[in-house]
Amino acid sequence: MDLIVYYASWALLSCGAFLCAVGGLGILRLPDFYSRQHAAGITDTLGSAFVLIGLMLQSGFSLNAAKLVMILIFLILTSPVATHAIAQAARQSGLEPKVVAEEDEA
Amino acid sequence: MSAEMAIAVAILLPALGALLVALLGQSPNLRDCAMLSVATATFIVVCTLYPEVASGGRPTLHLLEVLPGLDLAFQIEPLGMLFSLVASGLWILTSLYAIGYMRGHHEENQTRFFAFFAVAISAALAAAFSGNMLTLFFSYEVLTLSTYPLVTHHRTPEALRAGRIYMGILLSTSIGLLLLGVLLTYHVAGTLSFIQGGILAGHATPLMTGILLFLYAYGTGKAALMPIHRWLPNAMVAPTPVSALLHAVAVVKTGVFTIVKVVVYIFGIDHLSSTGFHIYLAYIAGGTIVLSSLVAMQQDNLKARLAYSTISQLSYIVLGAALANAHGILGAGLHIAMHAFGKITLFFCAGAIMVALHKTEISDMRGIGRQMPFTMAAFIIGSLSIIGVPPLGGSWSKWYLALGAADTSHLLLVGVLMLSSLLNIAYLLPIPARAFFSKATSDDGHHGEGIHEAPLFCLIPLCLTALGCVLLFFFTDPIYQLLAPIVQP
Amino acid sequence: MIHVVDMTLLAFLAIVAIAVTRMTNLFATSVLTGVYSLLMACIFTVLDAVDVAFTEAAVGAGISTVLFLATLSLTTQREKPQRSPNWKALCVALLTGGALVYGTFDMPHFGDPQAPVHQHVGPHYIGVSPTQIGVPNMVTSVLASYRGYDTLGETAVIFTACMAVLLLLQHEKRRDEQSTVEEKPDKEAMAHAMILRVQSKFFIPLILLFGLYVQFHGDFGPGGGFQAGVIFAAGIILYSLVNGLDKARQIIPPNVLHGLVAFGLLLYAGTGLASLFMDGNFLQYRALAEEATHGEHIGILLIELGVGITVATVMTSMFFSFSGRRRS
Amino acid sequence: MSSHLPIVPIVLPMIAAPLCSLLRRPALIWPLTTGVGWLVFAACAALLMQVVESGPIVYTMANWDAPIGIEYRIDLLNAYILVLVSGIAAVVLLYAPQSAASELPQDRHHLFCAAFLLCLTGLLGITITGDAFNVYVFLEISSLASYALISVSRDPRALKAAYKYLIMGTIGATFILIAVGLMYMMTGTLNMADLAQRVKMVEDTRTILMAFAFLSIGIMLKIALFPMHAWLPNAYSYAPSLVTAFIAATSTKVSLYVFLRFVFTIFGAEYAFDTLGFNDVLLPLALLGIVVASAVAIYQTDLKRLLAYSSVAQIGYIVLGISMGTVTGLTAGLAHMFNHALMKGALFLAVGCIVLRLHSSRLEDMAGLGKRMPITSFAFVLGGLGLIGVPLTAGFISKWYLLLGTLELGWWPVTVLLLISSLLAVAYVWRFVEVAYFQPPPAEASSDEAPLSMQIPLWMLLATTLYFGLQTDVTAGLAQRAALWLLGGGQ
Repeated sequence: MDLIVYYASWALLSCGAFLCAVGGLGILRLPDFYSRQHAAGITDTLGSAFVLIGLMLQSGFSLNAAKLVMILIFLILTSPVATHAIAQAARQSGLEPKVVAEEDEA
Repeated sequence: MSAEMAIAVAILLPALGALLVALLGQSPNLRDCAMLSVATATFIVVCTLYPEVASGGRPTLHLLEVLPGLDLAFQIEPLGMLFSLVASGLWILTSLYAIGYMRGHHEENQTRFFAFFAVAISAALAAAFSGNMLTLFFSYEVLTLSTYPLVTHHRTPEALRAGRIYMGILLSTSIGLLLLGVLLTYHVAGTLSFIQGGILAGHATPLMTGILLFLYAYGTGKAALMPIHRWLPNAMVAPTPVSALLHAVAVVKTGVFTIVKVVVYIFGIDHLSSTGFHIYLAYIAGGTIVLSSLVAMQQDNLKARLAYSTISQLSYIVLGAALANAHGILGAGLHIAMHAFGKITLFFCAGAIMVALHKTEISDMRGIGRQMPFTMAAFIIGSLSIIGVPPLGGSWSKWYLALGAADTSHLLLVGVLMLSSLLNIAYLLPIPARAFFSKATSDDGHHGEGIHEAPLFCLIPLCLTALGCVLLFFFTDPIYQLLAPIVQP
Repeated sequence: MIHVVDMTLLAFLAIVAIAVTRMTNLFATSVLTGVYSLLMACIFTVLDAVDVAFTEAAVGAGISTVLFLATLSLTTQREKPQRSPNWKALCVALLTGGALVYGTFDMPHFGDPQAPVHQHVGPHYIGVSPTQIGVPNMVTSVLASYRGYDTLGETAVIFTACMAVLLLLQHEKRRDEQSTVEEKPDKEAMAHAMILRVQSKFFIPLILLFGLYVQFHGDFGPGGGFQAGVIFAAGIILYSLVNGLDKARQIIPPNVLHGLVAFGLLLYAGTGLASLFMDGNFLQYRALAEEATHGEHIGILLIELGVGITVATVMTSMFFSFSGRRRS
Repeated sequence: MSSHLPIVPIVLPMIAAPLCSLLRRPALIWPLTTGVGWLVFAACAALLMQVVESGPIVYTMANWDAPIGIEYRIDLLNAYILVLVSGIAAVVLLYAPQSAASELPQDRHHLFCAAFLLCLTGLLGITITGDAFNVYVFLEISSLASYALISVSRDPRALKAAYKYLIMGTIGATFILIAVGLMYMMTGTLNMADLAQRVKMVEDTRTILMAFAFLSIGIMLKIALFPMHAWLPNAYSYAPSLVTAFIAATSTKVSLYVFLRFVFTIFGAEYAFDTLGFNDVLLPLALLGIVVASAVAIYQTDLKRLLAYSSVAQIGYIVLGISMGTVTGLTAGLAHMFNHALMKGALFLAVGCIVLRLHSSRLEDMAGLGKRMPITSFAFVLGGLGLIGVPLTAGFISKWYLLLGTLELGWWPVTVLLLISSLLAVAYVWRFVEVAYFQPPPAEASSDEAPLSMQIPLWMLLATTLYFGLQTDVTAGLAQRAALWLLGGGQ
């Protein structure tokens, strides 16, 4: 059982790490602000969630796990809002999404 | 009144007088009365000190400790006594004269003038009474600062330029050289008190003594040794009573007094003469005497000529001090008094001519002897005293100076003294000669013939000082007796 | 293993620092300084200085960044281009850095138990403070009691900073208030941002509650007046960001705010004086009650409260001053 | 209660500052501030007397003994500085209401008072404490408050000046903090007396060397020693007059005190001067500062700026005295700290009076000032004479010791240089005299003296400079005792 939990946690951690890396790469590579936000969203939600769950599995049933749960809840509540706020601020200050590429394809 | 009190009162009275003058500025008559009475009172107070000093006493007053081990202290010794008597005595006459002159000449800002005048006297008396070099230095600086408004009294660009030179030279020499000398003395000797026989003997090497001698001689800008004499002719733009104050009573006399006092009480004549450096100073003084006499001959402005004459006469005193022997010091001390009376007479006369006839250039003074006979007679007496013709006071001091010079076996110095007497004749006597024996030039005939003297307030003082020149010849002995102790080993 | 974390954090720190200097966009720079503070907070946590990490995270990464951004909205976002690199500054920085490195050569090794720091007063604090002060958190006992006077000074520093900001900014704000007769719709307030409002409604009470917890739990765990004050201020600032400055000002009127600014410092100094009247020395809380540790408790509670109030209100009023200017 | 006297100078203004910010009404806060200023001065004077009579006073905060807690340790040196700082503050506060009314916006007086009191708290706190870190804390209070005080001026350039000061001051303070940190690292203590003992054991380490380096550079920035003076002229020129007067007279002096305290009592003169040869660094800087700043002062067109450069030069004098490392030299430095504070305070107050009437401190606007404001002009000239070091002013006393010190060491060129610099001082003071007395006043100008409430404090300071020019027991006498004590290791 322990072994399973151990491997599961590592799997989750690796997944999380991979998603974070992808998110980082996306922020670097994607063409404009809004699409980058999209990449950042991956890091924020799934990436960090995987990492946190992995850590929870590592720590077992303890106070630390409770704290991690709290953090997860906190993240789930805040990061979409933050992303929303940022996007809205960008929209308000007049930044238009880059849509030229689509038109080219069409 | 105890001697201590008398010292304090003598110094404070003129200062209070200044305050009184400033307060009474609204009513000129009251103000002038106050000033005259303060002057007289000061003189009387100074006189009360005389018997004690003459009988060998040294009244002392310690005020407060300015620096640890250095007091603001006053001690009256013969030289200071003589100087203070001259200064306070002549102050009365100068005040009288100044009242006449300033009113006759319709000068502005008379109150300020009289107030600073009184402060300057206070500083001069403090210098005369000073018991150590620090006190002397303080008084010296106060005197510089308080006479500055007097020099620039007219506020004309010319006066301001003169004031700048006056302040520039006097302040920079005193801060740059005199202060250094004082400090070095303190550093070497550990004290600054004036002590009979000097304080440097046994402490300073001959070289150090030599350096100090020149720091003092040139630090005392008021002694107007060449080449730092330039402030003096420039200061001639001031009203004539100021010139009288500068050149006869307070300022320049404080300068040479400082040098004599330093030589006697800081260096000690024996110590100084043992180093051999004094002779260099003597030659510098001799050179100043001859050179400035030569320059004086070139001057057409009467006051300028008198100024250069003053430079030359001051160097007599420096020379006497630099001889560093008994006769030289005595001659120097006597000359302080003699020259004071002689030169103040001449300046009074110059001022009187200015007030009465509005003439400043010598070339314009043909025939004025007939208009101003008393003035020009006094002028002759003053000139003769300065030249050193008996029976006038100046002859005694020159006699002792010559004796002193002879004692040093540097006969060239005796020659310098003789030559300068000739030069004195050449630049002083032509003036009265022209006044009495030349015809008046036609263009200023509007004054007409007949007597046209300056106001009585001007005339009386100058007659009195002329009389003083004569009297000093006959009553030299008390002064000699007074001064004698300072050169006793 | 811990070294890997250290190294990574320090490397990030260096990268961020260099990025901050290279960046010409001031907006990005401000955000990066926030990142820098966050990294610092992490390092502090690794070093077990949780109290400091707390403060650093809240002040450096939180409020400072907000203040920076508020300032930026008053100025331009771009740095003035510099024609030539500033060699003088580089030299000074290199020299300073070099000197610091040189100074570390003779320093005791990191964590060396024989280091003087761990030999002199440190052991005393560790050994005696639980019984002497009666507070489990040694940081609090050093900060509030042994070196309570320093903390008083620091509170005064914060107060001074507030006075300075008000001196500089208040005048303009007032003029602005007089000129706006009627309430303008607040554009910046994101008033129409429903999601934000709902979220903040949910979070602000939590933040404030957490602030109170940190405030009063300082004796036992990491926390205390400084941290609590910053957290509290963060809550208020969040509120005014979401709901607009005017609403925030209605809830905390400037007069009350300024009164509280002064009150915090007065409470601290007053506690010190109170112990003076109870026959102790200045700040000697032991004199406040019969029993020494009880007195210490009361004293620490009071002064932490003073610190908390000062910090919270100073931060808030600074933010109000900056944002107040932005509107003019 | 009298045993708690040591905390009065710190706690009183620290409590009064928030009260000021609460009270808001100028009619209330100025009397409060001024009253506090004088009370603090009285307390400091009482402390000085106590120290003179019965030796150093130790006051432990919260009754924790020294290395564990924080203590005040008041000895001759800091009691002397305490009296100086609080005295200047008290006098400046008498002057302040009128000056502030004309130079500051009405609605910020309460904040200004609070900042002023905090600045005072900081300066006194630095001076009185016996704890190295505590010095930094209070340094922050005073620095922050002084940045604010400078920037509050109506002159928009004041903001930039304050910003420059803030940058330099912060670097200086940070360096000091680094030094304190390094010292703590090596000794495990922050208490000065304790540090002094424990530093000796590790003084040959590179860490302590760097601590010394950071400390001295940090403090040099704070005292504006040439060539680290760049912040000073602007800060002094554009600040409100009363702030300039207060800061010029006290802030650099307190930093100098910190310098003395760290160099002499913590590191010890032996380490600083003999081992490191620190005086070889100080001496040229001091001399350069004296000559260059005096020369630059001559060419200023703004009176405040002129005085600011003169301050840089005068700081050079003080540092020169310190760098001699002899009793006479230190006495000179300490006495000059005191005397210069009084003189510069008086001079800047005089400038404040002028600015009140002319709304300008430019020299060209002061033509004929001797006629228009005779009393103020005269006061300025008197203060200027003090700067030159004319006898009978306090400036002479310190210069005397300084020159004597150079002679004792046989530093002939330095002696001559000092005398030359005195002449430079004549030149820059003369600039004012020239304009004020020798240029005709503009036609429309009327004679308009500053109000009595500003004249009185000005003349109080001037009278003290004149008094201390004659009565030197307090300045030179105490300075000498303090110097002896410092050179003896300060124990």
